[in-house]
Amino acid sequence: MEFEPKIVAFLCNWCSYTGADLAGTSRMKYSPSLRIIRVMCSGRICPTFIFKAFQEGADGVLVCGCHPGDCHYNEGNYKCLRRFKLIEKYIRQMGIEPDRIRLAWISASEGKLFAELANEMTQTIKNLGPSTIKAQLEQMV
Amino acid sequence: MISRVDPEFKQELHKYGLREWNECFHCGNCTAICPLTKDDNLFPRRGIRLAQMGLKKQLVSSVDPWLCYYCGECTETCPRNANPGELMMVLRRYLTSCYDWTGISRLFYTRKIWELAAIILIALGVIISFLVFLPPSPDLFSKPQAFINEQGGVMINSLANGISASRFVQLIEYGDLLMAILVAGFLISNIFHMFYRVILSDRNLKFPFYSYFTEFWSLIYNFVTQARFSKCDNRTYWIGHLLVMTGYTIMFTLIVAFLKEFQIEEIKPWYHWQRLLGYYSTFGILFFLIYTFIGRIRKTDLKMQFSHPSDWMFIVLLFFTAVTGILIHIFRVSGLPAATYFTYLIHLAFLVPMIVIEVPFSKWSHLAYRPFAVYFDRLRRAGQNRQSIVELTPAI
Amino acid sequence: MEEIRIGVYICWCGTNIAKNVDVERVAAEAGKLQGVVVARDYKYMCSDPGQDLMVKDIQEMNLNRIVVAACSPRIHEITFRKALEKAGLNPYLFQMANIREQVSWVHDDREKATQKAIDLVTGAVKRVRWQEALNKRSVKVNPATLVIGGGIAGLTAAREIARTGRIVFLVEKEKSLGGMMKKINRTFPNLDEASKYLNPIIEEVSSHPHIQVYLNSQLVKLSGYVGNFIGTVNHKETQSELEFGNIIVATGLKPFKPTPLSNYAYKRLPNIITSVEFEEMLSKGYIRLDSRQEPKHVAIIHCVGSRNPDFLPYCSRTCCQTALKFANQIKDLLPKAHVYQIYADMRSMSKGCEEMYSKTAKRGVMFLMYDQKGKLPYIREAGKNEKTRLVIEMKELLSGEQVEVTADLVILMVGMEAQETSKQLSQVLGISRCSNNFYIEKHPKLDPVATTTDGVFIVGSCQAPKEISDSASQAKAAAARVLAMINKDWVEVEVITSSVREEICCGCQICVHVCPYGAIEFLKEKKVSCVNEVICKGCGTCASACPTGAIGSRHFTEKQILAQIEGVMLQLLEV
Amino acid sequence: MANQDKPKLKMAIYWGAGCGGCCVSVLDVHEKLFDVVAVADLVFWPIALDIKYKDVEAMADGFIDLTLFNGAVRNSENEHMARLLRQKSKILVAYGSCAHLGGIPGLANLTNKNELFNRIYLETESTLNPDGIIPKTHFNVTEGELELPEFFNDVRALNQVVDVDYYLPGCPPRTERLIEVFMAIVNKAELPPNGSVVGAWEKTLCDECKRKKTDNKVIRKFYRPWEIHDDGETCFLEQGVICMGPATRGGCGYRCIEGNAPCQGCYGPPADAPDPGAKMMSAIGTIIDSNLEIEIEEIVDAIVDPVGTFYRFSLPKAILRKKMSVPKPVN
Repeated sequence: MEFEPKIVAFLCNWCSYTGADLAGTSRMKYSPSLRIIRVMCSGRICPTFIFKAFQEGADGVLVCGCHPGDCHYNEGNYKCLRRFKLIEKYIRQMGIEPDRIRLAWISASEGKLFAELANEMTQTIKNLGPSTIKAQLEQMV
Repeated sequence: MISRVDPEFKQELHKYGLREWNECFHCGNCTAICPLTKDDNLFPRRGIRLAQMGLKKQLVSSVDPWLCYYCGECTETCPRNANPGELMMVLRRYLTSCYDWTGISRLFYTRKIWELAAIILIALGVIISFLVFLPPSPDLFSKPQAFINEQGGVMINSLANGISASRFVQLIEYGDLLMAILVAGFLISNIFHMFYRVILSDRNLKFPFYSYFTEFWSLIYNFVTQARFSKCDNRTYWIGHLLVMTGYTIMFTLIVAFLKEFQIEEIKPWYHWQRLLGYYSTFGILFFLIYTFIGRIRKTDLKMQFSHPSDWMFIVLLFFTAVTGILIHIFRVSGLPAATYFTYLIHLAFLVPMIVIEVPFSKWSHLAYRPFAVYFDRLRRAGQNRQSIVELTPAI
Repeated sequence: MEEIRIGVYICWCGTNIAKNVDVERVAAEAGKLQGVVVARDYKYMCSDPGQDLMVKDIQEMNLNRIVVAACSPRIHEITFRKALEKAGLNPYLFQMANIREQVSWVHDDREKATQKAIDLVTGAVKRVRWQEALNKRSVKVNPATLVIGGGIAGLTAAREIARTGRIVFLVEKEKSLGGMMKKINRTFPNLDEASKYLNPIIEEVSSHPHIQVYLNSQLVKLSGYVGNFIGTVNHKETQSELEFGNIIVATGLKPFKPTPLSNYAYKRLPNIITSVEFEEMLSKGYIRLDSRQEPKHVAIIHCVGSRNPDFLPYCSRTCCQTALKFANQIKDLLPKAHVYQIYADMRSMSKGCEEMYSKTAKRGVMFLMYDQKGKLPYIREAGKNEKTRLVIEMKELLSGEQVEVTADLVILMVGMEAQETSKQLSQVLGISRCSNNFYIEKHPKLDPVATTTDGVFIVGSCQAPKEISDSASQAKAAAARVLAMINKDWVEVEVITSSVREEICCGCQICVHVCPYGAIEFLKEKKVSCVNEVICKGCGTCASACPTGAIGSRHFTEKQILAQIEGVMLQLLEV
Repeated sequence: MANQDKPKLKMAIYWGAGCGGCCVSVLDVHEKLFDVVAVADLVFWPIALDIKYKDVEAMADGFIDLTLFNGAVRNSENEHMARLLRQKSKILVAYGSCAHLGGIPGLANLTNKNELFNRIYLETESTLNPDGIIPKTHFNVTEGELELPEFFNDVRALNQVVDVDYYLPGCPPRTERLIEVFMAIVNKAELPPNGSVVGAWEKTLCDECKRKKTDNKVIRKFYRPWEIHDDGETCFLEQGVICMGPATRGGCGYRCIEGNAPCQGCYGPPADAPDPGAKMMSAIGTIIDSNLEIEIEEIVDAIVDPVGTFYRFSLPKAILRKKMSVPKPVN
């Protein structure tokens, strides 16, 4: 059986989650790899969530927020972007492929884009192969 | 030279009977329902569009209106009551006048009084010439039995004063020939004009020369069978049309080419070929006339809802020609020489204008244009350049 | 601590979910999870019997946490929360797993979809354990209303509200009231004079004792929350501070400037004008060329800027009807003139407009369709000996012919775009904009005048281009919403807010600037930060920015989210 | 001072993988050591007393009342002693950053045993090791087989090996805190629940920090401490220097700040932090003053070593507690 990645996706309630809903109502088919977790704003997304997802075995982590300038809370998405850049750097230092995390802007109207993003990210992760982070962490000594 | 749209063209078409021209918003239902249109030649829609835009050049070079036999299904289907079938009819009238280089056709179509005047004039001319060259024998009333042959019928060729039977037929034949030459001259030149507009003037059109010959059979075939017409859903009309066409043609041929054999003194038994053909023609023409009269008056059939004066003119003339023809036959068989003579005179007074006016300049000419349109269409098809039509498809 | 007793309900949504997800298996798997007392599947959980089933279970089995796996929480979260309340349980002890929009509708592989549904349910079950009861809070509603924009939508809303005796502040950025409608000569489809409708409303609003009109003014700052807003309005050099309970945004739109579309030669060749300029001309009662002659050929080009991916990708919605109206007006004033409608798609919607289209066609107007995806019509100067001065070259799509259209006057039906100030105002108000810069409604179908910010309503063309009647309907709808809230006198405010644990807060003050609403204040005496929970909108950014963990984001706590992550990752797919 | 009749507290101090500073911090009680000795018997303290492991092994379980375990668990010896002392002690305290969070040795989790051995025994410029000898656990000499402790791949905090009763953070813990905790135990005060951090405040360092703080926490550029002219008064963060103070428990007496150095985080994160560095990383990321992706990247680039910055003392206790080795692609 082909490797089916598990990607934990954090979606802001207003744009991205609604965009994902739109992909649903529009019956757009995409890879079943995503496990969506709703937060009110991408500004709520804390590095801990991303690290935790990897610890629990996620093959990738997707973070989605409103497009720059369109944040429901004015600029939570910028705060997310700033953190994300730092997290990217940290992840790289920790020997994790930076392609395993991705930040994308999805508006409420971009159902199609969301479906495409899901497929694209899934393909990226498939190319990287399954994450060994969980196994490595469980291996003490 | 790029064509310009012409907003005034619609006024011109109005004269040819155009009623509705702008209701169409090009849904394409008409073309979809039409049993005759083909994938790469989409009528009636394209014709409607060209008419709406006033693209005369494209219209005149298109044979589409002739390919339509007006079954009326498009009109019935049209969601906007744009009456595409009738528009095709109007375009046929328009094209007829375009093909006619003399301008007479245009005059007749657009100004009814001229047509009427021409008919009356020709009728008078016929009556006068007949009375001058073939005056009635004074014995017609005093000694009617002198004109009766052994079968008891009127000797039709002996009714003129002092003119032998053979001379009578010959004079009539001269008249026939004169008429035939005149009519054929106009008609053939018009067809050539049509050929020029449809085929020759299209510089981009290229097809192998042999196509002229290989496609020629279609002209004959369509002329004889009206096969395309049979594809329309209402078969009765096709049969009626086929009857009148064959009847008319037979009669025409008999009169023009075989007058000597046809118009003889002797009355043949009813089963004689000559009489049978006559009966067939009469039946065909009458069937069509009755069908058409009823249709045009009751307006139940879509295609007969709107009658242009030229439509009436044709069937009225045909009607009187037919009725007088029948009367001649009855009077002859009944042995009434005077009635025969004068009915014959009236018959000619209807027949001649009908042929002279209708054949090259008006409604009748479709008998020639239609098969030629099919022929030209096949020639165009034989060419590769179908660009403008292919490009039309995305909009549908 | 009380024992956690979780009830899990898997909805079939008829066949919507059940078709692609083995709901029975999901329920069975959920039943095995820690703390789950009951796990059921049911045909329609949102139906009354579905809710009753849940209510009964809560009461009979002493459930204290509920998970429903069904559609998007954006659709039915409130429904189920109400059911929990009915059963006497705090509505926030509830979590939804979205197995329709995120699973059954987007995945075909039933096995994988079921697996994913199980994961999402597991996530929700793990999360709900940590969820806490939150208490609803309500605040008094200030009965005054702020209306932004003095066009037909704003005027109508202001008038509706003021007529009930409530105070309205009407802020208009221009020097007079009337907005776009004031520029319109006659309305479609009946060609009535727009001023006949508009002037009495302006009159009433201007003189109404309960309406304070601020011309040349703009809202520059807003604080507070639904029911209790405080806004700063700039007018010329002075500033006013206003207090109000609700806001109706009616800022409208502006016409697109066709200069970038060089093929239309706007401002380059004479007698090429926009639809707005033509309205002005009509208002003066004549149709004239620069030379003061009357045009014999008038071409109306549609979709100028609209439905053009490079400019306004959307349909501006009113131009087709306006163009048809123009054709009729031209025919009325100049019966002999030839009118050409050069359109891309005829979209004459709305009551009476299809009839107007038919009528216009009957009046001899020529309709020519151009190819919006290909080369757009191109306007050039005609040769010297031509009858007209302009020639439009175009490919006519319905005939497939390349044609030329002669014209003396060309009217460009310019698209309508969002106001330039829409971004600035959206930030002041805290509402979102769509990709075309128009404001986004709370729900496109079911809540079209509200926004996601409570107490802020959008009406008229600031939401998308609209005709007058639609703007008026929306204005009245929003007025009804506002009046209902004023009459109720109080309003429930967001309970999902942040809060500071003072015993942890170290007073570093990182959070103060992080808050987009200024809801966090540093208390100098206590040396801790404090969240004003009525201003807080619950984005949770501060909770993530707080380095000590003193700030918590209610209903989206770290524990809850981490538990959910753990849950969705609990069962690894077999490789 | 202490009552001689009372049975004395039996106390042990052990030094795992660490620098020894913690043991020194115990000695830093100076003359108060006498008070300690008055109430406690030191039954095991390798740095000061010659008591062998086997003596400890011989003790009854729970014989030791209080063990201060400093240093991380780096090798099998550390692990053995951690388990042994856990068994023999009533109260086991993870003493100092290394035992608490892994400490500075924990940064070795950015590498692994092989890489370390290669570097230390083979690659360093000063190494002369022509035979390429690296440590082995078993080695035969003429006298018999020698056994050395096994060097582990990962560094672990004490509680990743055995259950820990209390944590006393710091690098090293502030001596005053030690005495407070010690006296509390001696006086049989009510002890906090097991697993608590003791000898440190609930609140983080900013609470006691004397530097001037405002809400002006926006960062355009990050500086290393030597890159700025510190006025000695303004909050380090407001000067663009990353100071772990907001995310580090107080109790240390802000010694670094007093020495004009930003906090490095040795006292560890406050309660409820699932990851010791993530909170600060999140806070620092949030206050970067730019909305442009490229600009943000530039600003972030100035943080040369995020792991060393945010997890200097706590990497083994991070969620991602070690550097991942990425398997080489098969092709």
